[in-house]
Amino acid sequence: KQIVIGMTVPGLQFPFFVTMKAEADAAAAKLGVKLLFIDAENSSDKQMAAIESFVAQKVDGILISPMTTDSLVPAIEAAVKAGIPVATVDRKANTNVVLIHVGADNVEGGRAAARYIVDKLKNKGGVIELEGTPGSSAAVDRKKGFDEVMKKSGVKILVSQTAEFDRAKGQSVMENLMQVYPKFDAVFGANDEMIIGAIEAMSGANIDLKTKVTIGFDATTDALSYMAEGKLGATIDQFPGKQAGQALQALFDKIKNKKNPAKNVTYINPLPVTK
Amino acid sequence: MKFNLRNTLKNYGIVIAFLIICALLAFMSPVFFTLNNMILVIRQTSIYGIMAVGMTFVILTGGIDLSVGSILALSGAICAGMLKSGMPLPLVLALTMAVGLGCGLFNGLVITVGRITPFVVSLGMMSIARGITLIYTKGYPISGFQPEFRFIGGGYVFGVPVPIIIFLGIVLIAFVVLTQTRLGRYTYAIGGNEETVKLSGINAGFFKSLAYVIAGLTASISALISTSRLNSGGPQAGIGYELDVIAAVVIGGTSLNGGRGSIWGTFVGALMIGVINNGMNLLGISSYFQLVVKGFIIIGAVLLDRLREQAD
Amino acid sequence: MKFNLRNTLKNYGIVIAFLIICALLAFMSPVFFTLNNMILVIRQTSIYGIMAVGMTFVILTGGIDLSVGSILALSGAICAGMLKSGMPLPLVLALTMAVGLGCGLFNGLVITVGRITPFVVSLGMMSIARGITLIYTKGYPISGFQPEFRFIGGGYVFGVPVPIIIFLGIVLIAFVVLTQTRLGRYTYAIGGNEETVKLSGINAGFFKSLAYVIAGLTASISALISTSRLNSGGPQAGIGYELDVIAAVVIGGTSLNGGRGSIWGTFVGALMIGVINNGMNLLGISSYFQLVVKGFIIIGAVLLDRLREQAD
Amino acid sequence: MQTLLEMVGICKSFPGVRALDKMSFDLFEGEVHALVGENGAGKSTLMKILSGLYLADEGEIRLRGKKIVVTGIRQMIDAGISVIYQELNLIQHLSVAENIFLGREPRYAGGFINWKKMYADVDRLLKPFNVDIDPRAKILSIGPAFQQVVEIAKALSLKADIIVMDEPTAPLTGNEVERLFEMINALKKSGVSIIYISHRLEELARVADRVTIIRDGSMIVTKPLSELNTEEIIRHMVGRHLSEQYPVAEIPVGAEVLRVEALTKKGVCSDVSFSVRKGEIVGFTGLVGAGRTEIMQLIYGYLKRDSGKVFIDGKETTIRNPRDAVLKGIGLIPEERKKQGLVLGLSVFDNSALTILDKFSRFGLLRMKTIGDLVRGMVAKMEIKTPTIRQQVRYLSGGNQQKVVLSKWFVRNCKVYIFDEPTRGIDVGAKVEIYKLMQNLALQGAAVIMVSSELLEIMNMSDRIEVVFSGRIVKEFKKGEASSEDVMEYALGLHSRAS
Ligand SMILES: Nc1ncnc2c1ncn2[C@@H]1O[C@H](COP(=O)(O)OP(=O)(O)OP(=O)(O)O)[C@@H](O)[C@H]1O
Ligand SMILES: Nc1ncnc2c1ncn2[C@@H]1O[C@H](COP(=O)(O)OP(=O)(O)OP(=O)(O)O)[C@@H](O)[C@H]1O
Ligand SMILES: [Mg+2]
Ligand SMILES: [Mg+2]
Repeated sequence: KQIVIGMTVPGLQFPFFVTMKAEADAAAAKLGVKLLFIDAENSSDKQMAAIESFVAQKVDGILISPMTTDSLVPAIEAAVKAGIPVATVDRKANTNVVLIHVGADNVEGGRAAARYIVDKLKNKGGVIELEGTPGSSAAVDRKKGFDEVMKKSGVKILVSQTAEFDRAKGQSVMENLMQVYPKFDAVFGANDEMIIGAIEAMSGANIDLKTKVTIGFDATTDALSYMAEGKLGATIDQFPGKQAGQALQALFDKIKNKKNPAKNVTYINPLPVTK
Repeated sequence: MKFNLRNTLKNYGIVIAFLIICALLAFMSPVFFTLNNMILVIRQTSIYGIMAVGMTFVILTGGIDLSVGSILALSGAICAGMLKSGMPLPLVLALTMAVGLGCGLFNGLVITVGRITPFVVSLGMMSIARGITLIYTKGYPISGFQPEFRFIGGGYVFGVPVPIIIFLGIVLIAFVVLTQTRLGRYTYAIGGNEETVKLSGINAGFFKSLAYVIAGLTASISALISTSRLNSGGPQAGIGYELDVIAAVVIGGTSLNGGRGSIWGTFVGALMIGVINNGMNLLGISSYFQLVVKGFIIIGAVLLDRLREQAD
Repeated sequence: MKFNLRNTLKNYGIVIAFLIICALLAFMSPVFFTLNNMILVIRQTSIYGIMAVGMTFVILTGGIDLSVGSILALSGAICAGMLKSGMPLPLVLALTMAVGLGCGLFNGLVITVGRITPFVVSLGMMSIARGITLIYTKGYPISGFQPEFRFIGGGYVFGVPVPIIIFLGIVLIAFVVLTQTRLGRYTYAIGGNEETVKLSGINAGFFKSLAYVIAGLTASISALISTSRLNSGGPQAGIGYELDVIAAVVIGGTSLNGGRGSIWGTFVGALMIGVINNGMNLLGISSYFQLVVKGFIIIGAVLLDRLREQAD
Repeated sequence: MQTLLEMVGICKSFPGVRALDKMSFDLFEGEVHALVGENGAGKSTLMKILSGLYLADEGEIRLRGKKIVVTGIRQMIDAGISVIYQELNLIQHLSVAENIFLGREPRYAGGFINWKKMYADVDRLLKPFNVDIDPRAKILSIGPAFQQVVEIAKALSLKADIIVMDEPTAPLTGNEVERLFEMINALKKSGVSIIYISHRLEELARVADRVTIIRDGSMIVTKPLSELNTEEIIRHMVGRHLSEQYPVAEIPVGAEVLRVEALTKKGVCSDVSFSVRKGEIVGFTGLVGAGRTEIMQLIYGYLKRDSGKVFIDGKETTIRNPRDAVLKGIGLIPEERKKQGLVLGLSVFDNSALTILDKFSRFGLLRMKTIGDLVRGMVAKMEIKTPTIRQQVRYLSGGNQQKVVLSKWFVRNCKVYIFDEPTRGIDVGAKVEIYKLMQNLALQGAAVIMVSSELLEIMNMSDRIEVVFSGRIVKEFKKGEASSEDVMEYALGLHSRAS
């Protein structure tokens, strides 16, 4: 009998999760596992419903990247109670019943991005920060890590504004901010979409991109090609595909071979990728 | 006789569309028609459904409330905060509902006293309530509550999940209010012709405001269930819910121009959306395709409703 | 004389509110009132603004179109795909607009022939177009175009950015159409009383459908600008735009019940939203507070508009 | 007699219009006081000030000698004033009973509405009208005449001391009018005072004790009816002498333009056949609900017919919708002006021009000047009282709104004009103008159908009269062939079996 695994992520409107899903699909195909997928459309309630319907369908395992650390705990615990092993990726769920967590810490990623900028600017100058959607955990955590390192450094955050993880908004917000802070030295975008928007804004304003330090987050294909063209400095890679692949493998081993993973928490260290 | 048949189809056309969808799903997925799954669907629907009940009042008056999702987030967050601080449960429940009520009251008063179109006011409130939620929570979800609170979202009474009981109870109350009380009848009347209502010496503004208060209240009740179910209250809760909620009401046959509609329609409309989501998940339709299919089903269901109406 | 004054305030109340907001911002930020920033604001506004023009037609007929954001995404993605495949530019432009037009036509026909409420149809279309976009792009943005295409979003003519020229051109055309052509007059009349229009021997359905076609078309023009400006067409484009676009129209004084409003109102409404977003960036207000401030400004501006109206 | 109500020196201005100018009015206890005047004279405005809907700019209202400071509608309702507004003010999707008791629903102790009592009360209230209206029916499912009956019942149910009736009989036919008069007389006997507004001057003799004539917002004269004759009333109203109420014209009759054969729709009409020739005015009469309006809507393609044929100029034509009808040269002037005739939020100009925009565009742009001249000419001819043609129709007086509906079609050249209750709410002076315009159309070769419940109008203006009873044409009279009694007999269906 074919193994069926349910997978749900916060939202496919973020390329990060698109990549995660695509690579999970590939990994599943390799393992011969059938992957059922439900997009939570950025809602904890919907993600909970997704898990419930996986349980109703009696899937063999569940792979989830939870909306927030707490909101899916009841659903996950219920699934485990129903005898279905659960693996979490990217964001951790605040419970110890999961089979395995493979994640990359967003706070750590934020720190890494900040360190990259501090390093490049030789610990002085000013940075413009583009935050993600207010209140989303990725936005909050990345900002937390970033601000924490910045505060201790000689680099000043000139301004921090939200561009809601959106490329078009990243562009407009950057256009606006550049007027007030024409002497910025670096830009941090809490995801690649926003930093690409900001780069387009800078190109539009005829700013020499080589003079600015830029870093995004997520290592999307687009960001990598911007880096190849020399437009983008770096992006933080959290290896969504690798995360999902490892988690899937652990689920597979458990279901097929009744084997528990060696460690039940694995962190993939988020790293700035440069060209 | 003829009149009755027509009326039946008109009132229940959407029920027929709903049943057809259910039948198709039952045919395609063995899981769909199990008791377990049915209970799941209704429980999942309850959060939207309860808000849709409140929204029905608003839409019946000819208004709209875009802020329900944000009100849900705000009351959920404040509820979570209060629980965490160890406040006694009854007080928490009361204050949470007071938050929703207050937001609704603000909407209602600005709309009626300031005579601003509901779209703008509730759009403003949507932004304001979300902002306050974020400021209050500093962007982080709040969790860690006393276990008794979980009963609201996760408990059972005689084997029936509590959210379902609350949902059905609210539908029932709303039905009685809409058909048997002045508030209900004036709600219809205001949507039909506000001028006439005023000419009859009725304080139309008061009853109109009440609709928004009810919408705010139901949003905070949904917030209680959601917070309890998720065991946390987060700043991201309820984003985009307004559209689903309004959709449930409109699919249920309530006219956006006001004055026409029913709570049963809303009930079926909400269930329809729940069933569609559940069904597509069960069938494992890929999520991109789901969007396409869902769009066609929504249009198709309402079209079916309309065709039956015209058939007569 | 008195009549004129009142009318002026009624028509331009929102302009006054707009000017007050501008004056406050100019006072608070030295950058705000620079030519450069003004051009920026208008350019940023153009994408919403153009869609708001199309939406004005729809709302004037008493309808609503929730699908414009998704239509933008779909036409943008298809545009990007065609560009990438090396199709000649004129053909790409024509086909992109054809996509928007086609989606609008679908909306219009289902609404008029199927007699389904616009909310449901365009909600369905919103989902369908988004789904098709995701399927087409597989979820990833498409980029890498010939440099000439960048002219639409990034070029200048006599120092004026092309998007602004397109935006102003469309506003002007819409103004002429709404005031000087049958289509325009019928658009108002249909929103005022569709039955009367039908009984006057006018093919109301046809003209009503046209409004949705126009909305679809403007969405695809915005898509061209957006795709060109960002140098990529993505599946995530335009999410949630419908709300901003509808807000621009409604803040501009067009009634959601149809039959009343003006393109100038929409123009000012769109600029208002643009200015608010720009101003808050310039002032560097923290993103949580922005939401609260924005909500109050929107309500406040429209309230001011209303108060001036009543002052007379 | 005791003076119950006095309104003294009332002034009210709207933007561009001085609707009332030092208007005075008084009302005795237990009298019926008629208020007459041209369209736009200010009658309805005065009544809206009395009801608390509008606040007067100047002047005072005294009730039983005590000055009252008006704060709003509720206060005036509580003071015992009940108004039947000229515009129907019913809520379409609520039931008859709910409309009647809106704001005063009988309730159980628990606050729930006592439907049983409500329906019973409605039955009791409607009984004197001798009409078959289901208290549970939604308003939109009953015709305009019945809606008016509901309005009247609503006003009566208030048990007010003063009842204002602003053109209560406009949508009614003979039967209901009689009932209404009986009721008015009964009310009068029980001490209720009534203000009665009507453009049907012949009705005054039946009910009124005194008459006040208002012109351009000012009181012209108040006298007992016995001291005035119709001619004088008209002279005071219009400010000039009116020679003839029904103009006569010699119009040559030409070839047949419209022929209808065996038109049938289940439950509405059956086997309706008739024809209209060039230059002819054919009148259709009958009782409320006889089906005249529906017959016309069937011809016009607004309703779907089951069977039957329509010929234009001798050729059979298919008309599937009003657009087809208009293209084939038929124009229908509907009976319900607010619902079907006007776009209330648009201007006089836009409304009047609605039917002709397709004829006046060049390179896609409308020839605004030509259209404007045409409309302005029609506004002048029909004496539509409006500050400018840019005024929203919503703000015109009832009669002037009706004139706009008519002008909309007068400006378009049609082969066949169908007028459904064209002169409803129009003053005597303007009626004459409208009759002349109709005759003018006929003279220019149009075929005219006039549906009307006003028997005198039908008798005097039509070349032929078709009497409709219960969805059938039961009798055709040539001009001068029959007396009004004859026509009434057929309309009541007394001969329907025989024919
Ligand atoms: N709300 C309003 N705004 C602007 N003008 C108004 C308004 N109401 C009435 N008027 C104007 O006041 C004048 C008097 O109108 P009113 O309705 O009192 O006339 P009326 O005597 O009742 O006429 P009719 O016999 O046609 O009903 C008219 O010229 C009308 O256009
Ligand atoms: N007993 C009834 N109950 C409810 N509705 C009725 C009843 N009788 C007639 N009607 C409705 O009343 C309306 C009057 O019919 P119609 O307008 O065709 O008649 P008419 O001869 O033109 O009379 P009028 O125009 O004077 O009302 C129709 O819509 C009809 O369906
Ligand atoms: Mg009047
Ligand atoms: Mg009729």
